[in-house]
Amino acid sequence: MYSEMAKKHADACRFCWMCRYLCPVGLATGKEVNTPRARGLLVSLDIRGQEFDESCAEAMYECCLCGACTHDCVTGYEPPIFIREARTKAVVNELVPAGVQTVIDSVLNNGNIFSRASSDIKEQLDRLVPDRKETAEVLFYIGGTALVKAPHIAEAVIRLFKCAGIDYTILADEPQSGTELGDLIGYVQEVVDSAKQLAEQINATKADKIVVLDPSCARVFKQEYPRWGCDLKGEVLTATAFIAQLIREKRLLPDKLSIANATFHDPCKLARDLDEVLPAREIIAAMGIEIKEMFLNKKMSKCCGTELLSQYSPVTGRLIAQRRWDDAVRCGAEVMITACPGCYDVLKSNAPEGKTVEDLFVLLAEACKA
Amino acid sequence: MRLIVCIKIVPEFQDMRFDRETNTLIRENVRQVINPADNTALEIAVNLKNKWGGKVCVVSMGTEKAGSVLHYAAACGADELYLISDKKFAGSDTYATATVLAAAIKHLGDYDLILCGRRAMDGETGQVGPELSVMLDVPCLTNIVDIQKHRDDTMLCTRLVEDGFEETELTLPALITVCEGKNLTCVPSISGLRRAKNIPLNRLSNAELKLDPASVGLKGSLTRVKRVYSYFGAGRKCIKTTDPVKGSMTIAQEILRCRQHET
Amino acid sequence: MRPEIAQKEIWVICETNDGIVASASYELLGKACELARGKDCKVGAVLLGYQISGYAKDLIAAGADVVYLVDHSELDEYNDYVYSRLISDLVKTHRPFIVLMAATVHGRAIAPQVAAALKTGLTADCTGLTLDDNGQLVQTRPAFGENLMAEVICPATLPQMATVRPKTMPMPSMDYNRTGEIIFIPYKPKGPAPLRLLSKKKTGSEFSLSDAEIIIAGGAGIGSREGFEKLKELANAIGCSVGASRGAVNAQYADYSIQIGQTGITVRPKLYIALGISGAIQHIAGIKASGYVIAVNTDPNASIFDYADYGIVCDYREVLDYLASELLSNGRLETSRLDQAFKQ
Amino acid sequence: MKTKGLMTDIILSELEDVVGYENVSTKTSERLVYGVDYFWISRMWADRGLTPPRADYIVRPGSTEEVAAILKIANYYRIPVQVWGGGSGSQGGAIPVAGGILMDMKRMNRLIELDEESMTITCETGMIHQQLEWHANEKGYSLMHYPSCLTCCTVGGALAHRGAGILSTKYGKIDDMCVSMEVVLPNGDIINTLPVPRHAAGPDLTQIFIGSEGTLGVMTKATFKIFEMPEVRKFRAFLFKDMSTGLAACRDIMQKLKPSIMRLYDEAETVSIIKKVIGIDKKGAFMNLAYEGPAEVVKIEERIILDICAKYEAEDLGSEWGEKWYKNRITFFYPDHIMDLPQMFGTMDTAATYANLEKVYWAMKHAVEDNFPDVRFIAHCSHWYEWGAMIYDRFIMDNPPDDPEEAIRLHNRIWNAGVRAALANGGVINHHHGVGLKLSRLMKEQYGPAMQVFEALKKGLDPHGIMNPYKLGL
Repeated sequence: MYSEMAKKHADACRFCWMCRYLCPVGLATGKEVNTPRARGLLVSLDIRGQEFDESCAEAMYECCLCGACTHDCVTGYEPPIFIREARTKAVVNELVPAGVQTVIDSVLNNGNIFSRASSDIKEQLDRLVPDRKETAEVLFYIGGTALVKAPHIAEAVIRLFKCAGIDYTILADEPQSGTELGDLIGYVQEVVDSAKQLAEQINATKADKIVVLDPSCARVFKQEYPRWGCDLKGEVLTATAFIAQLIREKRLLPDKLSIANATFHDPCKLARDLDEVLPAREIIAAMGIEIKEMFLNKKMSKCCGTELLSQYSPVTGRLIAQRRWDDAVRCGAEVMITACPGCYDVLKSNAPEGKTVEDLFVLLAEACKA
Repeated sequence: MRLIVCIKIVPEFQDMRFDRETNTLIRENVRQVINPADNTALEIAVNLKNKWGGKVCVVSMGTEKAGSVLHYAAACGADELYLISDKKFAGSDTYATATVLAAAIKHLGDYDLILCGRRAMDGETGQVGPELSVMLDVPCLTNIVDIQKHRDDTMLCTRLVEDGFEETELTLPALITVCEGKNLTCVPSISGLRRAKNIPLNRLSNAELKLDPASVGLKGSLTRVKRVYSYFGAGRKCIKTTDPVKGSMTIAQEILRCRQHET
Repeated sequence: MRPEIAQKEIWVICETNDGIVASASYELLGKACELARGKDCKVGAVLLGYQISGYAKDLIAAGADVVYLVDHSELDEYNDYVYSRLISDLVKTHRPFIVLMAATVHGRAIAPQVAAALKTGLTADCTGLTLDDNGQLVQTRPAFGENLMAEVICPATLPQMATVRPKTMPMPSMDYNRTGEIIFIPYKPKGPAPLRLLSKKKTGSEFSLSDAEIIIAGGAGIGSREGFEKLKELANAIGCSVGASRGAVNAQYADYSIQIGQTGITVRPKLYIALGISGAIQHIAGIKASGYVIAVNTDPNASIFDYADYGIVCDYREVLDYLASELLSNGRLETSRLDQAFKQ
Repeated sequence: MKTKGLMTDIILSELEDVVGYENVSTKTSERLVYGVDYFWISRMWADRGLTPPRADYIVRPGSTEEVAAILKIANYYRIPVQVWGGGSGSQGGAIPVAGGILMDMKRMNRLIELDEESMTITCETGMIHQQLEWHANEKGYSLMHYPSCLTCCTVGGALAHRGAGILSTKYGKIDDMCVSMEVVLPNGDIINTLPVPRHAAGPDLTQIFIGSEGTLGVMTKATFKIFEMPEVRKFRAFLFKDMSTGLAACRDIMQKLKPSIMRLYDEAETVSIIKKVIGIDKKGAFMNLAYEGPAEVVKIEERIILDICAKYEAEDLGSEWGEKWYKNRITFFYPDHIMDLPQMFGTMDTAATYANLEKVYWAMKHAVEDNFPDVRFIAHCSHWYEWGAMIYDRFIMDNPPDDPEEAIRLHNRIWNAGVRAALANGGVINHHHGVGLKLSRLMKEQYGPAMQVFEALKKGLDPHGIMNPYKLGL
């Protein structure tokens, strides 16, 4: 059931304790089973014929796939490799916890994790860009999370595009990118198939640049699509990198905003997977905001709990988000700035009293009076 | 269509390390995987099946270890799995291997197309496919990157050659060898994995194939390896610098040196 | 020497490309002559095609003692099926004791079919051949991504067959004073072949890279598509070919068509410059046969340095920028600057 | 599989009543993962596909009061209680071999107080040590406790096994760093040890519980010293011609100053692990040193150290190797860098006075190498005191027996031989990893009649013997 690669990584991780201090789930729940080595141990025991039941499957889903463990590993082992395959196994053997199954069904049926009808998504897209063009220089890919949970962020980016005179378009109905489905059921053919469909639609816009709002989607576009044989003709850029470039080129001229006691939460995918920690800080600096850095910042960033995990495991999700807020509060921050619609929504829903979350692009749109 | 895919299980190349002191390949901890080109052959076969109907039958000659890897072939869409395993077959060269595969394929009955990888990552001979075609008396085309149905009993093949591509019409039954695709990892589907749980691994040994023991294995091999030695020793001694300017000058000098040889 | 070998021939099956005899075939004739030297045997060249008899004299000049010519309009296009069966018949009739073919795509397809039809052994992609006093052909070939060399023999059956990697044997000097026999062999088509070439599309991409003299290749360390574009610009200006590692291709910086390594193209340039390539064994497999190897990497412990003759531990951009500013003017190479660099 | 049974479910509901439904578990996944810690035997057991020892209930208390309530329930029903922190102990101390309750302390991970005036930090014991260190770092301080398990052990685990970090030569072991603590006694009473630097009010209560390995109670809160970051920390590496010369030099240094790091490797380890991880390729006894503090003081210390090493004809390797070692100090413990299955291995760390140190080293080396020809023995000394030092001996066997029971017996025989050799020559069964399941049987051999002091404590505090059975020889 497991690939040789997954077996190798699981066997290396099962007796290694070294990355648990960074696992946001284990730190929040205090459960041994929520540590990377425990996940490796369960997979290695499974390979050796021990019982693998629904509780073991559940343990595999109690992981944000935030990559902190991978980033920390001196040898280069990657727990997400075997965790994804264990999830595949759970799906194949029908061991998926009920809450997770609901989310999987939602992605398969509606294209989003929120059980929101795909017609709603289409309406949202129509509302955002009523005069949609078939082709343009820039394709803006928003992602399901922003469309459902934080459409005002997408709106802000579009206002910035207009302000900078960008020739942009969006897809008529954004099919899912495969990032969430891949996280839920592993990198299986079904995920690759949906990715291929999306790639075709994106290529049809003939865009040179694909600007992606959701860092998780940007990551799969950049790192998984080539592996899956999905050729995106345009260059994939995160919204953060693209907008930072516009500021550098003076196509956006933000005024100063006065926000005191702010910190910046690095989205995992942006910081660790895509190695982008500077563009967001450039944008913040351009608005004249001085930030207080949290102790765990940039590539060491601690995951907020993710929108996906919060969907099927709200209690654990809340614990993780609160831990991230603890970090912010300890550094004296009142305002947490993020650059990811998922982080924004999760951190906002779990903000302690008197603390607020701001999205980078919404702030910038305000600063540019876009 | 009945499609037969011949698969070899090989050590994963990326796992291999070279011990510079003893000049040997370190083979411990090396994973066994489906040979990349064979993996692509499997993908092509499954695509053909999905388009034109029929069955994909996977045949592999090797040890019991190959069994778990073949499970993946089933998850990727193979319908029948055959592991050909017999101590008598050990040590076969390409000719003896082709002899066994030919007997196994005859044993399995009629087919339309046999697909092999163009070469195995370990031996890199690329001979088994063409040799097999002669033993089965079917035409053979190597280095295929794309194959489509042309007319009823012919296929249209795109073949990679040194300076481009050839379009060739091939009459069935036939054998093709397939180039490694860009996507080298086998991606099974959930439905495939569920389906694979019910696909048994059939075993064939010489009890079924009834080949003359003198015609297979080491005895049936027509070539002999006289000696193996490391080539790594032709090693280079790297002169290092941390000065980009000095380094760049060296690059420029070397480029010029090459140029002067040309003219 | 085995008695049955005396008076027999070493054959080279010549390959034509667009009606021209391939250079690899001449290399093989040179090698065959060398093997035959001092032994009581001749060198035979087999040439199949249409309107190709004019090449017989060249083959003799290159070392053939006998040229077997089959000239027929049906043989105009290279056809693996027809060619392999025809060659098998010729070998059965004339019984050479060694048969050599170039390890080209066609050669490596036809040779095994001939060997199987003749029930004899075959060694693929040899880089060395010697003939011992017993008439035993010792064939040396690389394996495991060129990490190992194996010496292979075919002890019991005849002919002894090998395909030989092009460009590993020297080109023979042509001696048009040599004499040789030309034997025309009649050919009767056996009806429609089960495979038929319809068209040919030349791209030359793989060919040019595997044949390139200087290659600049980039790896995952290049970091972006723009980085790769810069690398390409410089390479084009200098007139080098561009390659990429699997890491760079996976990261989408470069196209698979220029991927060098075990799962891509094997190259053997005189000069190989690796920028931001860590040196995974599968990449090394593709560059082993290179002449001088220069590696640029920020990690002083990157394994590419184990395979390089010269290593620069720095960001590749520094090297690229320096070369661009020092060697190019208006995006074109100034040879005088190159000379200057050389003098320094 | 969920345990079904009338009493099981009654006890389960009582535990749920204390800590909440979500903090008690009988799930397969959880019961499996607590059965393997860093103990070689437990790892081998799992590797060979055998079912790890399993607790019946996994319980996660969130406060001292909850711990007390759980212990009361356990005492009433006479159920064993095993306390689990990070599970990174190498002695099998946390494995729930007796079934019953496994108490995972990691939910109790709050910072209680950072007292900048007294220079102390107080936290709950389920906190991962690195988190505690970060809390101190955020304010510019450090606990100066850097064990290799810093990133994975809990504060409680370090206390339970008397852990030591790499800077112990200057800053002390955890037993020197911990100033006071809160403990829940087996009967559920909550007590505190005296929160003062030193006292003359009887034996030291804190030191009774440090190293008790969960057999005498549950440590729930602890207070540690914190230190200002040193102005400079300098490294220097040397190569001695052999171990004895190195030992003499180190003894000399310890009489004059306190380096923070002083690690002396025997030749076997110099040419194996040290070479592999930091790349130095030399024969002899490698030593790396760090000294730290105010720059002026460090300057003087450096001069003295150089003089001493010169006296013992050590080759001065400069600062690069020491820095490299420090950077890679944790790399040693990652997969592919450390011994792992199928190898059999163990760390027999011991301590002795200078008079006995070398005797102990040779005795252990011979006991292992002479009796077990397939076993390699490597060692270094890395924690030093004015009157003696620790020896970190390791044995490695590349091809242990396939049969798991035979492997366990052989493992124990090697341990017996090594540790008994240490005991016979003035050594001790352990210096900073603890006793656990691994060395339990040797406790009586070491202490003789003195063992009755521990036994009396155990009997008095835990009359029903529910606390971590079979560990610490109690």
